[in-house]
Amino acid sequence: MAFGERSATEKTVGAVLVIGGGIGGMQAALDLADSGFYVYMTEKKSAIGGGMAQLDKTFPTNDCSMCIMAPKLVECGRHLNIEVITNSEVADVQGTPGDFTVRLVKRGRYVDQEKCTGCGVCAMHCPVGAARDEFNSGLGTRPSIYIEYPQAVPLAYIIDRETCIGCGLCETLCLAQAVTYDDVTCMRELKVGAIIVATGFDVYDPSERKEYGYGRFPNVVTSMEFERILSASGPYEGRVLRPSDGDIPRKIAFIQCVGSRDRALGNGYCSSVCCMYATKEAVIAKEHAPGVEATVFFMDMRSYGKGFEAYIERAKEEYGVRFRRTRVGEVTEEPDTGNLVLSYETEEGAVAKEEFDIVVLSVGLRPPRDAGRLAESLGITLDVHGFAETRTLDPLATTRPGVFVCGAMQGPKDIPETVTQASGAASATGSILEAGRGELTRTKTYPKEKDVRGIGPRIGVFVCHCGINIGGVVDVPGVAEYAKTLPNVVYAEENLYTCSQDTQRRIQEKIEEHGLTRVVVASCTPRTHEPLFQETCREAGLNCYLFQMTNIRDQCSWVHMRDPARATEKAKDLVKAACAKASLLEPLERVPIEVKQSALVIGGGLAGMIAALDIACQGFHVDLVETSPNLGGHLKKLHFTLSGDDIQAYLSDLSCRVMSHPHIDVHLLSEVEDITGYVGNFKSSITDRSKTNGEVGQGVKLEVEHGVVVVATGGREHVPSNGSFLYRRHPLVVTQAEFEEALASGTFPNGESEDGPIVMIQCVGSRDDERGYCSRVCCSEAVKNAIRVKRADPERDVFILYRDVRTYGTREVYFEEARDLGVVFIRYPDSEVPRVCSPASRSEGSVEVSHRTDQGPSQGRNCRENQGENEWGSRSENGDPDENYCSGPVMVEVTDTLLGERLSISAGLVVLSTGIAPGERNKAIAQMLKVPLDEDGFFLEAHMKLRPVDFATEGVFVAGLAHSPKAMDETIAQAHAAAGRACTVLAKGVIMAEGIKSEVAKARCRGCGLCVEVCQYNAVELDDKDDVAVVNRALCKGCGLCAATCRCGAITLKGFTEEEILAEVDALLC
Amino acid sequence: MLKMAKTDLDAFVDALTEASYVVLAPIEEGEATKFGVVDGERIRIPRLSTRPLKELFFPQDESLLSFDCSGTPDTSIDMSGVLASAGISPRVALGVRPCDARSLVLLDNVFASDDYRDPYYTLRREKTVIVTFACPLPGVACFCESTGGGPYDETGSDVFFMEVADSYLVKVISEKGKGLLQEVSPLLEGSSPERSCILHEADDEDIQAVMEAKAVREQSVNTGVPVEAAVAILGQVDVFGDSAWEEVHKKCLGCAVCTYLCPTCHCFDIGDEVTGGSGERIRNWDSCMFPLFTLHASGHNPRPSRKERFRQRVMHKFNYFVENNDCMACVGCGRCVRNCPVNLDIRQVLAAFAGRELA
Amino acid sequence: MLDREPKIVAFLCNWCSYAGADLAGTGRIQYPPNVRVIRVPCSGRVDPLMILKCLQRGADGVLVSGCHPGDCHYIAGNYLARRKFVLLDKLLDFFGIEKGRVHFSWVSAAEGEKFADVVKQVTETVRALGKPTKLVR
Amino acid sequence: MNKMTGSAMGEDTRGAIQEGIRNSAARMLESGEIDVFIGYEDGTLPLRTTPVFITRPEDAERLVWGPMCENNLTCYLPKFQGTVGVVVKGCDVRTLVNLILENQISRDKVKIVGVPCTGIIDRDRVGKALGTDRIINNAKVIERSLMLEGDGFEVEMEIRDVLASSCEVCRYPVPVVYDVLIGDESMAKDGKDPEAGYLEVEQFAELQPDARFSFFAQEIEGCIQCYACRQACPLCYCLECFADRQSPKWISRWRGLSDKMLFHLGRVLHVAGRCVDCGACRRACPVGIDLRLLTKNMEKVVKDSFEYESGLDIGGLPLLATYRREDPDDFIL
Repeated sequence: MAFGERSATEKTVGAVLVIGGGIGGMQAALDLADSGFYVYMTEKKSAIGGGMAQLDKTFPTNDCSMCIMAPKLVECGRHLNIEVITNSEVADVQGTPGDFTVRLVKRGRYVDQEKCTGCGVCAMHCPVGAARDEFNSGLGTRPSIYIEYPQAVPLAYIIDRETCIGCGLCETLCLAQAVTYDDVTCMRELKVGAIIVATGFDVYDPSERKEYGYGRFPNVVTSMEFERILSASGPYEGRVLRPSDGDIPRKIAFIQCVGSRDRALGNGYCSSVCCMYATKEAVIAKEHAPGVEATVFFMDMRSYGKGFEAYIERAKEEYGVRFRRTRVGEVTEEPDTGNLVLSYETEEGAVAKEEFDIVVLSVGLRPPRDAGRLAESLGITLDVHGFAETRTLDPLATTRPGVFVCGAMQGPKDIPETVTQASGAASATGSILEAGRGELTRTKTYPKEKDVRGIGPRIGVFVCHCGINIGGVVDVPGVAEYAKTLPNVVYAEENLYTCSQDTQRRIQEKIEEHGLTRVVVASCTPRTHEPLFQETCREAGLNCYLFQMTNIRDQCSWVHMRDPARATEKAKDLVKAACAKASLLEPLERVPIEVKQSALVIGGGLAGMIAALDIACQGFHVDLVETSPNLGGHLKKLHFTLSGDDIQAYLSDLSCRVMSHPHIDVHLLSEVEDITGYVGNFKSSITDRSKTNGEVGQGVKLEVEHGVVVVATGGREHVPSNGSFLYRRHPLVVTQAEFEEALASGTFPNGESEDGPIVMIQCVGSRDDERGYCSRVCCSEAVKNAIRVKRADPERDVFILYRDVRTYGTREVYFEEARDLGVVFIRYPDSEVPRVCSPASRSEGSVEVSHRTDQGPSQGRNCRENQGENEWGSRSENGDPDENYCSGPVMVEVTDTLLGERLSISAGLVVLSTGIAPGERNKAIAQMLKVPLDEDGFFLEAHMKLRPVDFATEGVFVAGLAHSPKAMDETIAQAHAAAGRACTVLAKGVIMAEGIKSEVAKARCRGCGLCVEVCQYNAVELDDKDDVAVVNRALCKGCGLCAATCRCGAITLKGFTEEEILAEVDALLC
Repeated sequence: MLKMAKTDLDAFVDALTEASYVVLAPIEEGEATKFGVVDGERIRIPRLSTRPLKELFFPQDESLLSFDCSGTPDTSIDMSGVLASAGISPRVALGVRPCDARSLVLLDNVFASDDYRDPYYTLRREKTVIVTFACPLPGVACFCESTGGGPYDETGSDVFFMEVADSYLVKVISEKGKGLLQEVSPLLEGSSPERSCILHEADDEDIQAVMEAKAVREQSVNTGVPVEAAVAILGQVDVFGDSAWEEVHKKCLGCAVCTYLCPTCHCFDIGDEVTGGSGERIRNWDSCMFPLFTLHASGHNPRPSRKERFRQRVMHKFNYFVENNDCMACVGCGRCVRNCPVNLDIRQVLAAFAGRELA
Repeated sequence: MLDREPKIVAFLCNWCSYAGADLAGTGRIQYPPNVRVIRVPCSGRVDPLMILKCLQRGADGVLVSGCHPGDCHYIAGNYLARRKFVLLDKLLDFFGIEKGRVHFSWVSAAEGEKFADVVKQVTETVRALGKPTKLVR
Repeated sequence: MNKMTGSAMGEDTRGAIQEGIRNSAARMLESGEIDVFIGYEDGTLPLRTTPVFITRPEDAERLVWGPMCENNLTCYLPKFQGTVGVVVKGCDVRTLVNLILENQISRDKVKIVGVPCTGIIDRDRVGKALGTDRIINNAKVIERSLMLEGDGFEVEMEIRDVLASSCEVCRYPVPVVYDVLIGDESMAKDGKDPEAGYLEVEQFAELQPDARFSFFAQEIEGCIQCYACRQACPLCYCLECFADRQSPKWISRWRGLSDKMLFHLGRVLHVAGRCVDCGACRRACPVGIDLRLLTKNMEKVVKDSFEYESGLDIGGLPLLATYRREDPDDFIL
């Protein structure tokens, strides 16, 4: 069922069940809860966090995994409209979309979640010490009463009755009397309107791959185990040690594709993430133990994502990570040393042996082991691999209406993809539950704000170890001690993780205990964590602007790793400055801003249409602006998906749904000329040439008001510059898109099938000097069309010249199919791009492959006519057509890395897999919206991992190729996501604006009007009565330009006053 | 009365230095002159230094004490260094003009009176010997005579130098002055050929000559300023609200030239300069011509406009001060007249009021 | 006690340069520990007087960094700030303050490398100038 | 705009201008166009005139004109209550233009009586020319020269030799805006070409940085912070100068060199792009600090960097109220 197509008469419950508390589940839950739905989140473990909580760092930014997810953990943990139900699983689901009845099985925790303070005394004294610690992948042990991990949410212990000896010690020790042995498994019934499955993945068990010796050799570990080894909170506290003897390894080997791309012993699909995480682990290992040497043994390097290619390059160049393209045959152990010997075949074909201290098996992702049971109880179908079955064109919908899926349960994927799908699923859900919005949600009331006037600054300082991220370099205890000596500081302490939920509670306790009127946190960057701590202050009745944060990690410990002494000195200075500023902070009030509940979607391609439709289905008006005469964008050029769906049919259905939707105004042939305003209150002027005001082509100027913007401007297909690959110089050279066109229109293959081999050249305009990134889709597209050809004409040779086959995820099976169908894959070296030429200019000494009859001119013509229009069309574009335009046969010369020979193929048709380039208008639009572009010219999201469709600028979102190259299903998911995020804003009638505003001291203002001139938001005007400046708090963005411009010192920026800034200066220098 | 050749002035200064006195005399600073420490350089005494003598006793800024919040209460405040830092070794102010010398006596009313003795001021005062030089032909802005002084007025001086031809007649005025000369005279005795005795008794002719010069100069000073009359009028209650203030203040720019260069203006402000936990308490000049001088924390300012501020200055000098100390706070040095950017002439202001009928 | 190291006060705009500095951190790009960051919403918030104040307080160097022209999160804060910076830069030079005490830079949220390079460059320049005396109270 | 030409370059053109000023003042006061007329009258010291506020037509007789009319009278205009007539020279009117741009007085409330300027006398220069401590009892201007008599001397000097330094390089002696222009533009000394004005600045810039710094150190050391420079400047109209702020404390109570420098640097920054080099600050300074050097340099910087000249365009925008994408960027890393 398509979204939003339920008759209003049906009952709609404004609640959603989210299954799984990993990053996907959390994102979905938060988006839903923030857009007016009540969320039940079930988690089978005793704490949420999922796989991401176990990770040390994340690629490609090397963000500390826990650091970036902690705020979300905490937010879920305390969100008013999210109920986290741990130790629970779904028994069965009855009902229809909008009105499901779910029965949960809730296993006993044996500890009262409400009473437990997480103090840990019980665990400390538990006589059982040797239970397997799952969180640390079994590398460590834990007592029978335990918590998953330090930042666990909820922070309540649990007794594992398997190992518990029932001595009762914990019960007697627990002062909170939280231990309840008699806890029992019980059923619980929930009423929800929809369900989101976000159960994530399990990792492949490599013991099946006997030849790698996992389980037999202690120093052979899985990548997940190695994550824990690297993790500051892991068994070795972040020190890289060998399990066998605790030695610091000198050589680490990573073996890729363990359990992936392996139909025989594992899974046929590619796990999508292993190449990147292995590289990341190698890099981090080198950071933690600089001496260590890391080697990655891989088949194809699948760094297809945004910023991935650059990451791999840095790993090679800066960190000296070695990459070996080979399949490791076996791993044997040197009995005396415990070292491991890998035998593999070199690219040159020789057999090599190499000894390592640790071998990391890059194990693949697989569906949760209990996925089958879950699918049964949910009544959804799983695909051949055991992931929830979805359609490329509807990637978030399971086979059961009203039940959606996101994250690895839908197929192997990384964190941003998961987060994107989660927001997308939330949006899809919102689309069908519109009627129930706000029915069941509760609104938060904060304790009355303390009046701190007259009390004076009483500062509490909290210094974070951030595991060893800070503590490993900076002398954190020293900093905390130093803080105690600073003026106005009445309390200071150190925390392992200041962002963890227990610390939040602790901070609130300390505010009470010491009557703190200011709170200073020295940890990571305020850009990610300030809101969390501000919230904590609010909940303690402290105005959130009495909080000051300083960054001793990103801007200290991480960048001065080799100079602990000075890093510590710097940290002290920074804390001193923070306290100096804190002393002067004043309570500020947030101003409410009305939200115009309407959206502007820029771009009428796939992403734009999906986003528009979603937002509209959620009950909000949309203006959809498309420059071309009709909707569809690139879709118009595509005809079938890998899995065979008919794209054109889909497109016409989609576009007519968009055109006909009552909430959507479609502006074709239109341009966004200008965008002003801010979240909730944007104003845009649009020239709509589809409408006319009399004169033809003139178009009309429209002013639209809207609360959010979705950027879906797409990208463009790279066109090989004049002559390269003889493109548009030779009739037999076409692009993949042109080829697909021909295949679809049946003009190819034509009657006489003796056309000689089809040669596809990959990475045309990707991963080169001009464009360093991978275009992500070309490999699959090539495979798709190759299969098409082979099915139609098994006799025809198809060669795909590639560098790495990047059919990631379940696309891999099509790669396999292509190979089975006899498509020949020839890998060419990065350094030697295949050469397309006419026989004449063929270079010497290359081996002829194709023995088919040379292509006569007739063929050429023939083929040209097939390509007819766009061929001639493009010719005329090229200007003087006959100049260096050649016909006749065409040769492709390529060096086959396998044979190590230079081949020359006489091709019947050369198909160029051209890459995806950023859209031309990106820069213009970026400037209009004041959002950044990345080095490659695509839009740069707020955070690569956890805010993949948001911009730092509130109320602006991105989806589709505008963000980066991606496949259709990914674009669709991202479009849903952008819509979902947009709706979190639109759903609120009013949002509270920051308290950081400019303020005028009338007594000093001379009314010179300079501030009025400089303010870019027209937030300042001269009051003609008193002839002084006045600031419009709703419009003021708090940039402080007016304050810095006012000579008379009449304007100041609250939160960044001159006094506060100079106090920082003094603190830093005196 | 003693006599000394003008050419011996520098030798005299050397002797003072030798007797370990710090010699303070007019020195040049850019285009201006002020009293500063001389060592070695030739003494050149201008008709009147740009900056007043008061700076030597009541500097533009001085630290009253220093403190450190991190210390214990008893150790946290430290005044010890401060007085020392006032650089108090015996000093001689040389080349002082009678108007400036007189100004000190007026200032004593404020800083060294019976009801209050300011340690910083008095210490400097005690340690300083005032060697005054009678005034050459007074300038067009001068009106010392009208304020009770004069080119030969000895008030406030310890030693008094008077020009005749190419010598000075040196008159001892006070015990302090006497002591000074006694202390240095041994150093002045002809111990060496190049420094034969340079101080000796003056003869009657010299004294006669001085008397004549004195007469001429006192003649030439502007005596026409009706100060006394003005003081009398300003003493009347209703003058405060007089419309004349409106007129006389109009062109005032509200700068502090007049008050800062005035040898008798003595308004100051005290505040702390703190960085981190420690700081100093500082006293520095302030001027009644500045709006901040009377701005209340409430935002209210009892002297909201330049009119009130200008009136305050005049009234303070010629009425309040008179009431408190039986003398006006003006020595007629003319610095304010000479340096006012808009030539707002106090003498005219006084004349404007003097013209009134006494009630 | 460590021997005296030059101290550089850096005013970073929240949206670009501060984010760039964070990125240098996530990239673990090492740079000299001499820089002390003061976070401001926009380079336009920086009043030249603040820079003078830093020099008076004995800062060995001052760095003001904002978004690249055109990228300002606040539309034109950096453009308008740039005018003031031109004036200050020229004034200090004319006044005889060593060139290289005060620096300005544009560093985007995506330029962790550049931020590190800027800090390195500024630190070296400032170190070469030695302990400041002019303007220092 | 009516122009009154002084009785065609006759015997005493200055006299004619003086007449012209008196007449228009009287006329404006009579007609009630203005409440007050601000001009100059004779001062109490030789070489001095002093500002005068005329409210009754008959008092217009007190008004004088001559090369001793040194004050920039527009300093009385910010937020002036009522309507006012004012005598302005070429430089004065440019500060007035700025005051109008900066909303300190509206154009319709001020009647501008412009006088093409031949430059004004620098009293310090006269003093120097005369030698130290000579007392001038009387000074008269006759045609292009200055007659001085004092204690036993009579000296005549060419006015052009004792002109204020700002006048020597004046580029706009003729008011760019006025309601009444008194005297013939041709009477004004011809404006200097731009570059001539910056010669001093450029030569100074040739010096080594340390030399430049110690020069300023020496000059500023003598500052007594009487703020006469600030008060005399028509553009320093802040109700509370940054130097006086208690919080933030830009300038400390310590009247040390560093703080004095900060004041002067801050002052220059605050008048940057506004200062028209009228020289009022320089004349007001009782200790003779060379304040013009900094402001003049700033004027040059503004002209070179932004092609901006202050006080010429009554319809324009203040320098710092706007920007151009192509503003200098080369100094930014």
